[in-house]
Amino acid sequence: MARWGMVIDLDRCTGCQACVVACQVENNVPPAGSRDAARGRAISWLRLVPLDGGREGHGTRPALRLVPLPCQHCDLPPCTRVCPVFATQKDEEGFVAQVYPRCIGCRYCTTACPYTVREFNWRRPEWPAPMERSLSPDVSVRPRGVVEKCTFCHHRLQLARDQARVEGRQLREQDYVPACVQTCPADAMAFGDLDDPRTTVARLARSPRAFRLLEDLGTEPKVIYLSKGEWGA
Amino acid sequence: MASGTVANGGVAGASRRLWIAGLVAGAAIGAVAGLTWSGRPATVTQPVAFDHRLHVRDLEIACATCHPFDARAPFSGLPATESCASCHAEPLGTSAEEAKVVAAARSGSTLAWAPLHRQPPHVFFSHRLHVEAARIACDACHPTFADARSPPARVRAIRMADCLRCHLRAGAPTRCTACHR
Amino acid sequence: MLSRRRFLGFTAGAAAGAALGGVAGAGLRTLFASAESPIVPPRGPERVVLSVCDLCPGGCGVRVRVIGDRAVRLEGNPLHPVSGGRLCPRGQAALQALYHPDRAEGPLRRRGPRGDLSSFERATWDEALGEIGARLAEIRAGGRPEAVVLVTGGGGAGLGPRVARRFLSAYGSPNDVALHRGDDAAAIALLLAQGVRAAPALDLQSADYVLSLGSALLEAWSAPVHATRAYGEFRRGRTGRRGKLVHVEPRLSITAASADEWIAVRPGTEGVFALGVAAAIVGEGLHAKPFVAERVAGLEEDRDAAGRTRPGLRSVLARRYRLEQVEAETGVPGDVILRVAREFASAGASLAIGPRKGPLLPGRLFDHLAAGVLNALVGAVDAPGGVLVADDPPLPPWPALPGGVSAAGRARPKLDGAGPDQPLLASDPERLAEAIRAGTPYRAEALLLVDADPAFASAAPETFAAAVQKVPLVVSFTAIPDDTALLADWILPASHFLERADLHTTPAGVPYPLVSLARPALLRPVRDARPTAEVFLELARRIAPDLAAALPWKDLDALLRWEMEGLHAARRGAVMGTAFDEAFVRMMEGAGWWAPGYRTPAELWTRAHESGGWWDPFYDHGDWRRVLRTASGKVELRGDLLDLAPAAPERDGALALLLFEPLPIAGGTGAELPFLQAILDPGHEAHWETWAEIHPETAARLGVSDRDWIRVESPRSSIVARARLTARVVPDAVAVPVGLGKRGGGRWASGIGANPLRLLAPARDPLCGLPDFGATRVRVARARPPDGSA
Amino acid sequence: MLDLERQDEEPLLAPIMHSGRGFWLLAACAGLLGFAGLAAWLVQLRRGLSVTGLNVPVYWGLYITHFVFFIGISHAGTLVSAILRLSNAEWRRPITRAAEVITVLVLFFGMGCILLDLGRPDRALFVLRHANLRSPLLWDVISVTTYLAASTIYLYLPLIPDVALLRDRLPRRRWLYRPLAVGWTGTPRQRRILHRAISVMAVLVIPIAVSVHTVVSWVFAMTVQPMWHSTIFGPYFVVGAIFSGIAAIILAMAIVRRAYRLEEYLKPIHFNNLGLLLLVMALLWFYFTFAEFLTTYYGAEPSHMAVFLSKTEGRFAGEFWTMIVACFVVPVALLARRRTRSTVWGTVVAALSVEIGMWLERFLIVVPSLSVPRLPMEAAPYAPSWVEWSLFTAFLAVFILLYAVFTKLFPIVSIWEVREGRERSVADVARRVKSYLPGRETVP
Repeated sequence: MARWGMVIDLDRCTGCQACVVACQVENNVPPAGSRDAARGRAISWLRLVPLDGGREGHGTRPALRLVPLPCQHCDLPPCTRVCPVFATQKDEEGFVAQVYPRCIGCRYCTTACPYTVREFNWRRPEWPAPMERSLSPDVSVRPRGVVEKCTFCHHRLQLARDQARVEGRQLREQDYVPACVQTCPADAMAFGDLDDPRTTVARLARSPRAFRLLEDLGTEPKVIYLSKGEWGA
Repeated sequence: MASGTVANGGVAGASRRLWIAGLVAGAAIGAVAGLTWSGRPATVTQPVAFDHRLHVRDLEIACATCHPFDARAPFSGLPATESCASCHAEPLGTSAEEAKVVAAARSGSTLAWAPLHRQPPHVFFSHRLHVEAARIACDACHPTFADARSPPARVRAIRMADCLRCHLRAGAPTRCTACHR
Repeated sequence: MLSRRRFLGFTAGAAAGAALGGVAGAGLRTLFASAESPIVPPRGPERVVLSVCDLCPGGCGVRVRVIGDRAVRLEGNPLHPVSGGRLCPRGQAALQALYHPDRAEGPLRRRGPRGDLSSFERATWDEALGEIGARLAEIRAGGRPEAVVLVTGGGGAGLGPRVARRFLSAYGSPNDVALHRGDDAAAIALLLAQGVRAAPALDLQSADYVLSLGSALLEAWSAPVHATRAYGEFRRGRTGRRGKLVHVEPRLSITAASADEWIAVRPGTEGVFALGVAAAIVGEGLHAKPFVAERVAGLEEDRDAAGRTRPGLRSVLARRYRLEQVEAETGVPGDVILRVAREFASAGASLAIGPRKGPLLPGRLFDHLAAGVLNALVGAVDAPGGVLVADDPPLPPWPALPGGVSAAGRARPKLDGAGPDQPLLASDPERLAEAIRAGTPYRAEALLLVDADPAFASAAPETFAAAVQKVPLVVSFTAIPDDTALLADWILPASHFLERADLHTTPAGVPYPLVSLARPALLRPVRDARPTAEVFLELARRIAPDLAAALPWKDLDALLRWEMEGLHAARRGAVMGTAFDEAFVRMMEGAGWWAPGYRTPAELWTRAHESGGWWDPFYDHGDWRRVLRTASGKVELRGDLLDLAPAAPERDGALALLLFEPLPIAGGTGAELPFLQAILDPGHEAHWETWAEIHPETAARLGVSDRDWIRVESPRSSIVARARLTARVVPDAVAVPVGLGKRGGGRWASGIGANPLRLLAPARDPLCGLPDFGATRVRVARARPPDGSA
Repeated sequence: MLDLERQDEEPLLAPIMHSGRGFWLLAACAGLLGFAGLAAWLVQLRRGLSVTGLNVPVYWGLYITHFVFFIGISHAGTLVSAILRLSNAEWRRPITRAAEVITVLVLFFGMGCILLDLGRPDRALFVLRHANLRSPLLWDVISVTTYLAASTIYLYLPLIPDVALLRDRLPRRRWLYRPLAVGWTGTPRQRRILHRAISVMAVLVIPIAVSVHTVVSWVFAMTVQPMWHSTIFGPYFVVGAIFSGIAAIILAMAIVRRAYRLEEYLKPIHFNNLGLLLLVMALLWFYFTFAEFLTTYYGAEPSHMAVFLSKTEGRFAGEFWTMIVACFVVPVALLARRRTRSTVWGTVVAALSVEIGMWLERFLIVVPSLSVPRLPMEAAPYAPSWVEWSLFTAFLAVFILLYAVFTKLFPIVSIWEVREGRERSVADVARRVKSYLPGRETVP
């Protein structure tokens, strides 16, 4: 069974946020207005976190780092064990999945997540006509009152696997990538099976530049970051 | 409590109590009923009283002949009028229902079949995979059709438990992410 | 014991209770059920259509997933050389523009006062074209075709603006005015140095060391996806050869955040810094001597054609840009300047990039010239990893322009005075606005705006707004009514790029000629909109036969076929293909062969539409006759111009106004789309409002705290913005994003934020006459929140 | 003797016999507030939790604060009364019931808060159908329900003799009292069984009560969030709960005493004794708070420090220092001096201050940890909306109303226990005291 994971190379990433919008478009995230945003209600499964460390000075590396932050799909997720109704679970393939028809909206998982990547549907999602016509049929529109989060676009895996099975072949590495990875102009994101040593992600995950966010919490994230490199290296 | 100091007791008090008891009990039952009753399921009338039994059992026409499925669409399609017309361009019998099909085929109008099943948007289900790759017979999930003389006005909804029963037996995936989206 | 009365009581109670409870329960159930959004999924056959994104001039090839009559997803076209299967956030949000609820329903005619959308009423296309055509025909018949003015914006390189401009010339007006584009200053610098009129293209992916002089390389660059893809290669695409990026700017932009070093110079001194580096390189003799000797003129003192002595750049550098001088002016320690100079001169392939900050902010010519000096000194001209010049795609010429009244009109002086008064400028929109307002040298009787919103996105928005109101017939071609459209007489809804066929030529900054093709993804437009190009073809037919003869195509498809047939006849290039195809074509053409993969025009038509278009991936480095067209045939270093460094601002207590363009709202568009408003700046997590970055020290002096509302006031106007205290901007400056503060633009843009372009002083770049976006000084004080803000 | 007793007990039965204008006024006001809350709830059902002030990352706010607050107050009764009962504190007799009622009623409101907080209240029963026993929230469901059941029984058992008394003495509401009295006639056997049952329940209820608030704290402590993830949380919450519970008893007693003129029964000595308990809890609470904050401060783990600083000098400093004053300075100042402690108003002011302080403490536990997430994000500050406030006032109002209704149906001071005390305690205590004294036992 595959163990899906993502590698984000901060040396390539420019902070353009194409991934952020690609995610929203792919996953039928409703548009927020200025009021929603001001009240902290805009939904985004993937956002850029400004990590600001150290001091600026001439001839030094800028202290500001922009880190794309999807759900980390932890191998030891703090969110799943607190869910009272099994609405969020980590499955054998490593997805930390959210089951919308099961969720009771208690938001315990959202508070338990140290990365703050879980989102809540404060109100019923709305699309002013005719915007609802752009909705993708591959992803459900979430109802009011449930928690949602990055799925690693696993609906794409469902489709890809369906296609592969019908064609009677194995799933290929390029068959399944999430929308953010697909759109990244700098090619800073890679996706695939971390357990298969031949994949790009597995190779990159072994890089000496690899690190994970809040590693000391022991959540074992499956999103691996590559730090910036040195000139010529 | 409202009635002041002198207690009536006896029959009048008791009947008042029972009235309250009735109110409470009724309200409870009514509320539960109101909460759970999901309205009468909408019945569906098809433009033609299609005889599945004749076509499937007697003539042994495969389901997919008339219900094509698209590569990515979750639904198995409803018959296009053209596919009806491929047999019924000219009347094959004398039934009044067939006459409607022939008329539609001739005039080029579409027979607006009403769908009976709706797939919930949070479920990924591929007819193609189940029918073509896994070779599951249509009546495994749609058991009532093949023997129906006239199209059913409504059908029992297929629930997750129905999916799971088969998936568990066949060793098919039961992870949430295999079907939920 | 159950008496009758008690039983009756119980029954009545139960009935009443059940009724009440039932109503309450059913009410609750309805409330619970309202949690689900009523969404009708798309139905119908699914297909993939190739198109070209025109949300910025980059022109990325896209693949559109269409189900039935809906477009549900946009992805990059993997075969397209600009996008390479990738998209930027704007491209990803393009469906929000297609299905925007505030797109104009159809042609709108103004009935009430200007400036208010409710003044407009629906009209049919026939009425609109009939009335506008009749008026234009009347003006032309009156012998005043020059009184019609066309203003085009910095939008896409599609057919809309091209046909509009040809229409205007054929109609007989010289007043074809393009709003300034971000590439203007860089293009003028290239013209002065190499004699070529084109925007420079950068070979970023082959560079080893990039010195960015305040450029927005990784933000709103000419073709952002192309540049970002190249950047990824520059960083990690070549094993063991990670490029270094050094960014010089008073503000830590998104580009600077990606850099290996941020050098925070004082405002306006990027060019001085670059010349300090150049002086160090020349002083230490680190420059590429063979290249300079062979291909560069002006380093040493020489005589020009008229025999006058020109000072050599070497002497200017030695006199004016000595290390301690540059150190004092820029505030950068000398050892840093020296180290950068040595690194720049010694790295394998070094590249300096001028301060193009976005589609509206071209940067000063001086700074671009300084960047050019550095490139010339290290031989980064037409070399791998250097500055390249794109060749135009070999499209066929269009039918000749009519004579008679048309030719006479074209011969009249332009209203904007570009050409004779401003030799380096092709258009001067600010002066156009002044001329229209003053009515001299002649009156403008009609104003056509194509992809242009000068009352919002120009160096003088207020002047334009006033000018527009002087013109009796103003027609705006736009999808979502923008600020200028609100002032117009007619709003003609332009179709979204997914609703039309189109042909895009090479975007600025891409070094190879390419022609991208788009098929309409939707067979019926979402609103009653038409492609701008088709509207002009129709107008031409309605106005006069000679005009129609100059634009002889009955629709876009006919025009596209004409273009593709001409392209076929050019006998070069290939249809877009995979990386393997690309390498093959390159190899063949390098060896002097042509391997197109198509024979007939019909085959080219089909295959180009299947792949996304045509291109010629072969770049012939060192074709000096093509890329060096100066009188000397060499790269000209303009010591004379570089001697005139911009004066340091007086110490008057005012702050330098630093403008920047976040990619989501760059070019004055994008704020209409909610997904883009939400991601304005990841560094400050700013969204949905205009913010002003101030250094904490400066803020302390002004008594301003983080997130206070402040008034930013210039001699011309003032805006209110949210103060953000940050060490990411140098002291004594205030940095404000451009792109918000619209009056129009629909529900998500209207009234959100403030437009800092209104603050701009009417200053001109002394070297070329472009507006000087960096010369404005502002004062800052705490203010009350703007109306409608929390 | 019997008549005298009857006369003495008259004030205890008076509220059940008559309802003055005050009661109806209270009922009207409380009902009005209750309906306002109902309206607010309907608005919330229609528009979802968007009508609250909650946001990302402050996913929990007033509702959870009130859940903890109400559950905390619920410790009033049962725990305090059980401890006093088991320790044979004679002065408990007139106050136990007033305390126990608080427990039972307030638990409903605690659970109601969770229901309010759910995004999908229609799926509330999923916690039973699809229970995940690994979730601390489910531990809560289990322990709170157990606690509710146990404390209801514990309230009911000592009520039986009084209900029987009402059944015999009151002409009205026999339909209510007769079944509830379960045939109590006061035979020695019945008495023995009752005493045994009460003792068993008192023993049982203590660990359950302790577990309830421990588990409530674990909802927070089992996550890895800064200043939640702390081993001290269990006992800290229990102490806080008892603290706020005792304060609630004092307030309830003072109101009942005043409203029903029970000065004869609820004497300053009761307030004095409860005040002493409150003083002990104030000191204990401060000790825990101090330990908690000092540990955080010395550990100086950045994410913990961020929350710490937001409380001590940041956005929540006002609330924090008010809490310290209200929970520690005011009660200790009032209760440490006998002069103020032995007066009713002294203890009431202290109790009121403690309730406010403990409300703030709950708020400061829930909100700041969420407001300062580990990874920086632009967080809109949390400001509770009118819906959240009006639901809180509705809960308070309906709680007070139900409490008042209880006093209208049952004696709020246990008649038989007081009588029992009068008849037996003096001798009992004398015997007990003698047994403590050195020397040979001289029990006859």
